Amino acid sequence: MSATENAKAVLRRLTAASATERILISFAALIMAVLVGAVIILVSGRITTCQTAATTLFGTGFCYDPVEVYLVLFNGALGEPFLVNSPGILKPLNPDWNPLNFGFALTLKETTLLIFTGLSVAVSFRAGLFNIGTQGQLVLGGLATALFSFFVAPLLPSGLVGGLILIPLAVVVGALVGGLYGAIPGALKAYADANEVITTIMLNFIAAQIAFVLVSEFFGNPDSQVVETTPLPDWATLLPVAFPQGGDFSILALAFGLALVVAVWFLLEQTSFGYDLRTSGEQPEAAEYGGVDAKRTTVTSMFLSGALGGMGGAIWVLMVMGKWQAGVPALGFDGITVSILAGNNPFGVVPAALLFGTLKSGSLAVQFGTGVPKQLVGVLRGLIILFVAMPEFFRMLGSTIDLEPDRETVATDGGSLGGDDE
Amino acid sequence: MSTAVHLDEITKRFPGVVANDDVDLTVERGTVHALLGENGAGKTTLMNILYGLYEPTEGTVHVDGEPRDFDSPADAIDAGIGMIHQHFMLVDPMTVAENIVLGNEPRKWFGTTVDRERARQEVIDLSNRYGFDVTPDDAIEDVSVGVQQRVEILKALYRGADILILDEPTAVLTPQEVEELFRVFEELTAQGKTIIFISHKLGEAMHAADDITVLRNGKNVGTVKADETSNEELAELMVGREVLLEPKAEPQEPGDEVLSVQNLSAKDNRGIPAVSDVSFDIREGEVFGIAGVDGNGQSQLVEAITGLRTPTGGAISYKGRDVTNASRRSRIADGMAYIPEDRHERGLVMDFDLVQNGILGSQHSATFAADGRINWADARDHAERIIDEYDVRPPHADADAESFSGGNQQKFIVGREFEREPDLVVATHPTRGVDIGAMEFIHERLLDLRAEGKAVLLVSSKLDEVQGLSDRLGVMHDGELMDIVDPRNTTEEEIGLLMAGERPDTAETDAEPPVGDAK
Amino acid sequence: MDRRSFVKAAGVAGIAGLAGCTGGPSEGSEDTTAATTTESSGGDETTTAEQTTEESGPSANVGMVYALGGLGDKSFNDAAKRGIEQAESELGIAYDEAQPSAAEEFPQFQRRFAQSSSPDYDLVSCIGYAQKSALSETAPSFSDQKFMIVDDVVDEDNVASYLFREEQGSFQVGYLAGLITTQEFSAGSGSTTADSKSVGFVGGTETELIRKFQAGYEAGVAHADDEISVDVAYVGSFSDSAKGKEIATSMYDNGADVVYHAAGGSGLGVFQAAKEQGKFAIGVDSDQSQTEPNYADVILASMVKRVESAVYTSVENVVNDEFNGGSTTTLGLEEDGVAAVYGAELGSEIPQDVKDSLSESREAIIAGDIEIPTTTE
Amino acid sequence: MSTTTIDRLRDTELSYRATLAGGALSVFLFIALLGLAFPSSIWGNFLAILTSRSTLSSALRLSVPITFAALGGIFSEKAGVVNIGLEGLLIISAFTAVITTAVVGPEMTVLGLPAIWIGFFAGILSSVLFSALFAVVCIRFKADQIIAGLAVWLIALGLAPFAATVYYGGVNTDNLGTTLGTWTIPVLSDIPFFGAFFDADPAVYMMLVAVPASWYVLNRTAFGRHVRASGENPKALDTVGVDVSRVRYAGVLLSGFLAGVGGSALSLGLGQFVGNNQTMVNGKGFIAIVAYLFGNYNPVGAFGASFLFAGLEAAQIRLQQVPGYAIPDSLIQTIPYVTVLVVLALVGRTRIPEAAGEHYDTGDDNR
Repeated sequence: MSATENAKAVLRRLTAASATERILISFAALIMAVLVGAVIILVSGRITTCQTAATTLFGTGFCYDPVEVYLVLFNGALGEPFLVNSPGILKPLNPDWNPLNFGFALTLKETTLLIFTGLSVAVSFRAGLFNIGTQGQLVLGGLATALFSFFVAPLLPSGLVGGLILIPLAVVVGALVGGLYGAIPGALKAYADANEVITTIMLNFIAAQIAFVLVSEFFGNPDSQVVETTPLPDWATLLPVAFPQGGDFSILALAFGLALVVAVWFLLEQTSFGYDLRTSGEQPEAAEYGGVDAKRTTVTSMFLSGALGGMGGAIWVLMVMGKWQAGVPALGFDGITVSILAGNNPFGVVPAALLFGTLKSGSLAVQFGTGVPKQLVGVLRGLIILFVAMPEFFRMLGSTIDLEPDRETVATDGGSLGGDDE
Repeated sequence: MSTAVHLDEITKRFPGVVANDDVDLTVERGTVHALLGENGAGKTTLMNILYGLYEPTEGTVHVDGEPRDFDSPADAIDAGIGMIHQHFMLVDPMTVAENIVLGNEPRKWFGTTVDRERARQEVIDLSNRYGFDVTPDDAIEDVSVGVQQRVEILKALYRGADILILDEPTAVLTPQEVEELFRVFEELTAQGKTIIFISHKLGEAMHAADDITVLRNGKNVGTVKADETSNEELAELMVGREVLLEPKAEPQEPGDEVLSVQNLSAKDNRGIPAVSDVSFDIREGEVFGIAGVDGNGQSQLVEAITGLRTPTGGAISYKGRDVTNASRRSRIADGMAYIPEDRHERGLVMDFDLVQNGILGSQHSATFAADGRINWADARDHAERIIDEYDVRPPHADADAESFSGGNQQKFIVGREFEREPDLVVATHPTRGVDIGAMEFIHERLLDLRAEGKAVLLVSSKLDEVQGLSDRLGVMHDGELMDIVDPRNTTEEEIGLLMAGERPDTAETDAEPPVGDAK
Repeated sequence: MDRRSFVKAAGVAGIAGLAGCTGGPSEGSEDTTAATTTESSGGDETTTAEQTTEESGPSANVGMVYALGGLGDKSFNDAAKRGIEQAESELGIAYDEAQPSAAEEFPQFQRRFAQSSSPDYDLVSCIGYAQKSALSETAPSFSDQKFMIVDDVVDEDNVASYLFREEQGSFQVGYLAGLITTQEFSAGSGSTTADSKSVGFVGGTETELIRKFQAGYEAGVAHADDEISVDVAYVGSFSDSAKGKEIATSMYDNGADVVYHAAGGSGLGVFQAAKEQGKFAIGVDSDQSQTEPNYADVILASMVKRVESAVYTSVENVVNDEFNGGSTTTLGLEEDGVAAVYGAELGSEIPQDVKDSLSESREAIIAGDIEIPTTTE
Repeated sequence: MSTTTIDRLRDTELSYRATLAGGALSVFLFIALLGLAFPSSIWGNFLAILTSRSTLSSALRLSVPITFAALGGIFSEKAGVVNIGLEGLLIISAFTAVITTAVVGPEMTVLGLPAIWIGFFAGILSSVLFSALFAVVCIRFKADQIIAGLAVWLIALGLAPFAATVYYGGVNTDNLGTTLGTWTIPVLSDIPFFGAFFDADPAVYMMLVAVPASWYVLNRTAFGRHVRASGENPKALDTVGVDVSRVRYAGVLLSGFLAGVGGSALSLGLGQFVGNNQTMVNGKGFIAIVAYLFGNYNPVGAFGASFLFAGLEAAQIRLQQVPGYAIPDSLIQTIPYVTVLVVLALVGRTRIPEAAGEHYDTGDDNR
């Protein structure tokens, strides 16, 4: 059993759980993570020192108040919907709250980016490929988008018309480059039997270095000391619509992401290609038996996954940065956690991305507002994934509620399931 | 004679299923006791209980007259019980000696280190004592199945087993190896060991056992002495009614050639030649059978024909066209149906429901997927039709393949493949793991296809099946097609010799000894 | 928003700190009831309680956005922090800090400070050139907000830019290194021999700014002796001290006597390598013989870049209503914005003639008699 | 299957090793040849770097965390639990080692044990505790090992900088001002080139002991055999009465222990924990996974692979300083990764324990 097959077994088990069960487990995981996080906040509130206690439990003062931390987190992510400073645990809604605010824009920005990377990872996972390489695909896809836009922009009329031509093309270029970069581990897997977990990890490192060199040596912005490309003109980027300036969020990109979710779902569930892809992900031998060209499907799925990652990079460049800059955030790795929480279901990616987007954008507010280091959110993310990984834990916790459907009842000809005892 | 094992009113329930229902079983010391029954009769479950792998829902296990409560195999081992499972419990990359002493390694240097020399010596001593032929330093993955089985027996003996349970020990052996195994049984019982073996083959039980207990639907339907019973009596006990044991195909005139295999060679997954220089052809309205002990190249041959394995030499032509290197997909499109030998690995996607499994192989066909989009409504109708016609139970198209029993999975695969309207049906072990009713049904359908003028390639390790259904029968041994015989005019013994690699006329010139043959 | 000031626990808290006995609120356990009442009696009282320490409120509120690499680098960011601490104690201002961990967080933190109304920040300090592009977008959106940036220029009316002539200070320490490597010298834990004429330079990332350090340093070394070879290597990061150590070790192995680093946190590794190899190192940004007292016995000197004075001055300007938005302040040797500062422990042992030479070159640079390149190419 | 089959199998195994060793050797010979022919060229410099003692000692130092994590990974995966969380174990132990030393007081000595060694053991302990959590999650609660491993990584990646910020106000810890230092063996350390083996960090000596010891445990002790059986065919182990879960717990805890040594050595070799971005561990745990796969689960092979990566890094650091050498530093840094890709493309698969990644249920309590 190769690492890939392990991964496949993992994915199989995740997809095996029924939808309801998965949603229940995700919620339970979230609650457990929040509870454990609260304990961590309290403990760290005893380690650090402060002048006033934020909360007092059992006669002991703590520097951090978990309830406050979580409230601030949501308030920060959503733009102050609650009046935090009012007494009591249940805070009243803020009458002045406007959903089109800066904090919410940040949350949606993260969500949009995570939808792309989450989809990228989900597609590869569904194809039974443990693509850890979305990050590298995103880095190079984003760079390609930035360079393409930079060189082509002068040839186009500036303004809306130019943007309408350039932006879609730039996204396509990003997708192509990301896709081709994703196809490399696909081809290595298909034709050289090289483990894609290793190759994608290696390719992530390589992508970061290549992009760095390309920009620092050849395509850097001469006016900047930072390793970055020259900023694109405003008309060539995705500007915020409705949401305030500076939130780096464009509702167009989110709409595009949501459209992709539907497209990916359609591709996976409704087409012959999707059938091939899922079959090879579930059971490669059966796929081969069913006439699926395993090698080609591997390469194609990795291309597709890489293309989605590349689009994520394109959106990052066009919507967030307006240029490519070294030190690309770890959106590709976050995509893995999104996809895992989503059970690799394209539709599940949306709420999962929203959750992690909320956490990430709220984390800055937490550090700002309560002094609790923002890395707390990283811990929470890990905890959520940990709990999601162990449905058995919740089954044992709630053994009175039988979550597992009684599959065995349908066996009719003897005690053996699946005819194991020939 | 004293009682070695007494199972007292054992009942074992799994969710929704009663595997053993109030079973009594008494085994005398120093005897060979056969546990006979159809697949799914509860034989293995019962033995797993005796071996401590399962806990009985009700009932008691007595060993040597003492009531015992085994929590784990470790307890059973302590009580002197050893079990040789059908799938060997061996660690492939480790050596014979390492496997035999696993868990009870002799130690040296204050217990820090395995005393490998002593382990080797003990293995050699043990195998000499019972006349076994094993080399302690061979890796398990390099030795034949027969040797692996002997390693399993040695493993149990090394742990001081007095009672040996063997789960279908003959399924993977050549007739000659079977004889060798039964000789070992005699040796062991002569030294006071007790043997219980599970089988569904009447002849074997009659031949090797002193006592025979028949299980049916989880119940003990009778224990008889081997020398006081008859095949007919046992058969009736097993199935509860008289059955047609041997299907016979009426001779019919075959038509045009459908498949032709010329000098085909192929390697297995490890790159070792598995098929060498095989030639035969199949014509319309003909069943061509291939007999042989499992693992003699049949799988690789079939995979080469169906497009799952690239041949290393030779040619395959199908309906007059060369398809040696054609893709699997094009062969499916061209009307080649294939019932694979491993339904869990290949035949079904276990986590897909039957609707999705019903179009496996047809996902690109115009029937279900015009313009690349799958018509799930049609796919559902298709799956429900198969379920209906092939009596797949329970009739739930939305249930995952995994949730069906082996027999029903097989019926679904057979249905799906037969409904392709194929020109050639490649059927490997089509009745493996299905009940007798389903077996009859599948046999009838195969013969129907033949009558319709389709070509059938039937591969089975069940000699009676291939012999009964085939018009011509090829026998494979070690990758070679030993001979093509007329199954109607050849005896089981003759075929058995071919399966063991001996050509009656050229036996002296055959340089290579049969697989894992004992000296 | 409820903000608290933190007392750094390092060194103060013992094992008990980890166990949770001396950490926590400083009111102490006997006072928990008081804490409870303060907390439960609503927002107003909390604010009062907090403000009692600052009587009539701060003279100004400053938001600090640090460079990547974070506090604790013992050079750049810590220098900025010293500046704001000085302003806190001397000017009675209050400040809040943000330590971004990725470039994309710069605009977010800048904006959060600029937008905030409780308190309303009088100045947002952006430390490091990497914030330039973010600030170029943020500053025009908040034209009423005052900003300052260190190490780069943002041409906006509400931004005061501060630059340093790093090449001048680097020239000085390069000259020092060159003079030391050509002579027999032994002090603290390090020693050099006259026969090996080799020094080293370790940069953080290979950017324009760091090349400026390198260029000045190389010029200074050459000013001492053309024959001296300068090994140059870049860590690729300002926070990989393990790699900094490997690089410096290889340089010392290669015969270098003195290694100068402009590598932020990675430079710590350089000091360690120096200590292990019994050679010398030159610090950067802060007087690292003081910020890293453990390595004072190998730190010959430091090229101090008074980020703290830039920070302090900008805050002072705001407090005095003299904010110089839109202007760029360049600090060189002359303004004492950069300087070669001898190590606290080794300085006294550096031969007087070397010190004299350095004083001379300093004068010459200020007078414009010595041209120093600002880039290596 | 005849004897030829066996020979052929041995051949493939041998050819894997031969390809690796031969490839490495021929690359070296190629460089040596060019270097000797053109001593003043870049190849000459390269040869000088490869044969310098300082490169060797650097490579040894750099391979410590990778090797220890790789050894840990071997025990865990051989026992049937794929431990993707090695990176997280390195992070948590690196951090704990430093903070414990700092809390005790770097200059303190408790019960005759210098604080830094207390920190060292505390780092190991933290890693063992984390791996225990991982083990319980994977074995008791049957979590998916890959996902749980990722979770361990993510938690450690968040927790260490989080705690550092709580305690120090920044993601980096203060410098301890002291390190594990160097142990020098007199006389032996004077040997040219190979003297680097006798003038090294304590952790290097530990590594040089741990590698053969791991090999010995895995191949010559009963425990090692149980570990291998548990990863290849747990049922075989279970049916002979050895508790598979217990063996797996031991394997995972051992991986925690070994990774903990690597993590502690990493941070205490520097006297500081750096918590930026991917922290100072920066992918070493993942490289370790590559190393043991590369080394075919053989501790010696894993060490060889780790040493190769570390050696490339050490050479790269030195190559950078060769004047007039125009290739950008970042490109040179890709050499180890590209090497792995090329070798994987040429050699292809490695044999992974048959049951790694699978849960094992005993008996019927889970039916």
